[in-house]
Amino acid sequence: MADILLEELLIGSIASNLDGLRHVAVGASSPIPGAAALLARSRSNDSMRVSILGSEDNNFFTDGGKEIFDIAGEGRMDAFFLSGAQIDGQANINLVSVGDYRRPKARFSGSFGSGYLYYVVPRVILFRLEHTRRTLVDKVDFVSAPGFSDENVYRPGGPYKLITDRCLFEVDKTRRCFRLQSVHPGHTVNEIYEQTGFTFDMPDGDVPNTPVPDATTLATIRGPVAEEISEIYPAFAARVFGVGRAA
Amino acid sequence: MADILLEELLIGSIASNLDGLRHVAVGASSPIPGAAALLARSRSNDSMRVSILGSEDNNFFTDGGKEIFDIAGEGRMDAFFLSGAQIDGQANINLVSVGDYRRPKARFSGSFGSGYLYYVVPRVILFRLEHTRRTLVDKVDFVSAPGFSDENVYRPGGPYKLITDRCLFEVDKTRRCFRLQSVHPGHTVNEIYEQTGFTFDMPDGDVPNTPVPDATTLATIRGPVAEEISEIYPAFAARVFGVGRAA
Amino acid sequence: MLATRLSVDELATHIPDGAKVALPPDYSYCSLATTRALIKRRAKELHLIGVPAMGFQADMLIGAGCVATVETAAVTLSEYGLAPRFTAAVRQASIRMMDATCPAIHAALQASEKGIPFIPLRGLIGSDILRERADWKVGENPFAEDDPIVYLPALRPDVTLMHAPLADKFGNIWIGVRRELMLMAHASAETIATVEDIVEGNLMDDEKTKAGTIPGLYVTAIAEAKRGAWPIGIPGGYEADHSHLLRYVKMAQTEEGFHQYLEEFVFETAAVAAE
Amino acid sequence: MLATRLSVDELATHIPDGAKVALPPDYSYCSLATTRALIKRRAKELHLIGVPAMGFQADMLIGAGCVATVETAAVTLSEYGLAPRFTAAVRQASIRMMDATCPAIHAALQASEKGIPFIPLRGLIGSDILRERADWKVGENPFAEDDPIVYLPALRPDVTLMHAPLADKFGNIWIGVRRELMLMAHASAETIATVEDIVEGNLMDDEKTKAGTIPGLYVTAIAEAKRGAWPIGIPGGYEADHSHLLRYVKMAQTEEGFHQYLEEFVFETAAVAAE
Repeated sequence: MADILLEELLIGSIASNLDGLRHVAVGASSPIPGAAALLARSRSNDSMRVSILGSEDNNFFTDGGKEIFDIAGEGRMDAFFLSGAQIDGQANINLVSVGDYRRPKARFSGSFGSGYLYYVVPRVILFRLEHTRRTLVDKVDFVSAPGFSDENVYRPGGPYKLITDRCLFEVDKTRRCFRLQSVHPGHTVNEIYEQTGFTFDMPDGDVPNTPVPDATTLATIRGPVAEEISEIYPAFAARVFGVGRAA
Repeated sequence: MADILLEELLIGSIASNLDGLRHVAVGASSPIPGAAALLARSRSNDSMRVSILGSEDNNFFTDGGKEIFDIAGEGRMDAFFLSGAQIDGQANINLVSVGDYRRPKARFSGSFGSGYLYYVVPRVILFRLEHTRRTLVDKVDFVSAPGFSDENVYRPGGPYKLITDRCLFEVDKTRRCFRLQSVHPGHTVNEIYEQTGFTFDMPDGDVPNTPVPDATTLATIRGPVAEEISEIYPAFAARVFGVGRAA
Repeated sequence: MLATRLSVDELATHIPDGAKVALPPDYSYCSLATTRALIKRRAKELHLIGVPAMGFQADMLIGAGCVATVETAAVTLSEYGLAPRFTAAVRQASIRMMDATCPAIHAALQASEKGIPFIPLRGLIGSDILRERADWKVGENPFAEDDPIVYLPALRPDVTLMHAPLADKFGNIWIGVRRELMLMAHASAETIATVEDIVEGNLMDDEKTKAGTIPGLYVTAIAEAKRGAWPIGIPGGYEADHSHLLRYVKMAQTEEGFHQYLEEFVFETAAVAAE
Repeated sequence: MLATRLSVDELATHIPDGAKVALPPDYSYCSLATTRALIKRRAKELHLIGVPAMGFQADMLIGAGCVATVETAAVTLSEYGLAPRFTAAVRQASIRMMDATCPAIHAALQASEKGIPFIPLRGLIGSDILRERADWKVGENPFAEDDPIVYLPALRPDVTLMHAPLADKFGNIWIGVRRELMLMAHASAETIATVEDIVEGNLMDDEKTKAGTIPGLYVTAIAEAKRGAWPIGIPGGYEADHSHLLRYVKMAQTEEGFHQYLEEFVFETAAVAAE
């Protein structure tokens, strides 16, 4: 994949997890998930809606900040993206702090909508570009939202995939853990073991490479998707695709 | 009160129960309470708001049908008007039916907001132009909203006065009943006894006559108030005051 | 995403027999055009939800035998008096009544809008409204001592039916300050609408228009219907047809008169011309 | 009823020490002009409520020692990174944190708006957000078996502070599609606002404008403040002052640098000129 960028690989890979959905929502500070959603929409034959927080063109809400959560609570949102300062092997995510909550070593912004959306959106894709033992840990220091819940807890949603700069994990809901699904070109299974702080399952047989986008997909990403995403993330679009105004 | 109409007497009498309030709301089909609220506002030195259901000029809500109830629930509404097909001596009101609820002899529109507003609006003024044993009964056939509640029930609001075409009752919250406050000019205490289906308390000493509006008040009613109310109730304004377009 | 655009008769098929249908009151945006289509196809067993009250639309559907259940704070024809077919049906116990109070309907719809299973509401305790509603419960306020409060289950209509002044080709519907229609659309599984006009462009592009627009996300299908609220009016559009409504009320006092009204103004194609 | 019109400094007196203040996030309508007035009068012990998150405004108030409690789903400077004075204060445990998740804040404000004492919400169970919130409870859904759900008490701010593009002399405030500000105004005991312009006429007279307007009923006082959101922007108005914000973030990395920023841009009257 000499001439395919990591960003393009990720956009293509995420988009293939969105095809066929009716409504994909993307939170703040998420250029790659945003581009992936726009790519999926472009091949949906006008049957997918994409809402992107912070976008003027892709924001069709008219009932204030609560509407996106109401929509999710009602089952009108099929996929969403979450990240974590820490993510652990039970798919718990931490967006709050490292160390003691009351006197932390590090403090991050906060949990945003994760304490709700992770429970109700059927297909939550975890996205973390720093794949190290610092970020993918055995146990998070603060649970902004748990990966799994007790049987009696209302939980129509939850984790679906975890994608990093090194690989793609799928979620095993029965065993409540991650399973390595594919390794990005240029990376190895050994490296994944070394850099991951939690244990994870292996697939049967060989671990495949994450598929690279085909020529049509690549053209779509570099053309219309790059153009659309530049409305919201001009610096990203300029850096990765060389399009749009720089921020 | 040869030259003062019953409507004008009622408007003046109701308005004197609204002076000093911040927000008076008036429901549908209530021209006399509406005019009374407008009269009270006209002498409030711009410190009273009046909202009238069905008015364009006096409707400042922008959050749909629920807002008026939310406002009341939050304590932002000081007075409201309710009526009843039946009203009984415990100030219970019935807007639903006469006879068995499941197979009634008569059915009316329904309870509207009474099952809520009667509980939360501090000063609910009951208004019924037909003062007979048919309407003012010993016990209502259906309680759309009770006059009083048990001690542990949240009840910041409730009945304040009952005004009819014959007299004005005040509410005794301790004894949970009505007390005759004044009799409209031309009517007698005996007549009130004969025409009222519930027992009520009498004031100490003589029963006064309901005060008639003074000249200034009358001029306000017949001038600006008549003009304003004709926006919402053109037929009423034309019939009573001879102003505005007829419906 | 482009809206699904249908004829009024096709639109009415989105209200199948037995559906829970949310309807606005007469002074809001009512689709009488679709009401007639429902009567024409002899819809059955509808569960009407007045948000929070209903008028002519409900009276016609009840009189025509389309309705099994009426859940509302009131059915009223306002200055035209009591609703004659509604009143007759209640007296004959031919419909099931679920009497409510206005804010209970709004609150229960808000619960549905939020995807929460219930919502508490003040008031109601000690009323016969509550006594007759087996689906409502009294519970405790968990944040206080001895503070009973009513718990309302979320109210999720199968479909909201409205008639709006404007829509665009994306299915966005402008309702201005009539935000109870926004709540109804959010709370219902589907929303269908007849509209006076389907405009060029996107109602979301102008922030002033956008502020009063139901997003197409909630809208299953729309149909253009000029004067689709007739014989009642729509705010900011046209006035009610006063003489027609008087005629309705007069005819609807008896079952025979009502059916004669239906023959003349619903079943006859002449009805279209009358509009 | 005419609105009470004040200077920005007078407006800030409606946020007394110890007040619960609801604030919007940076991308909405924030009154940085009033923020500076609060810092100048050395406000103390404020309880900030982010609806649902906060940014520069909170970071400045926290750094200036005005804040005792922060109740929010996040404090973020978005592309400018973590909020430095917020982060330092949490690490030093000099503020009390009440971490939340966005929809819990919206829902708890809706409870206040409706005058209900609590509202249920899905999610949260099993999270440390819930574990740390002694004021939230887990209870049963009374309409189901073994279905635990979180009960949130109504959240009633003493005052909402915002900066809006337009108001009129009646205190009506236009906020367009930013309806979280409408919710905040409804839910709070008082609302105060700086505005870019106070227009002639009544915003309620045009139904399109009315649909995006907070009624003056909820508004205690307004103050005109041109560019009152500076150095952040307001949607549809002006952009954020990018170089100034970068400068803030750089200076605010240390307590000394932050206080130098305050001297230069808040306490100095030169600040006014800089706007």
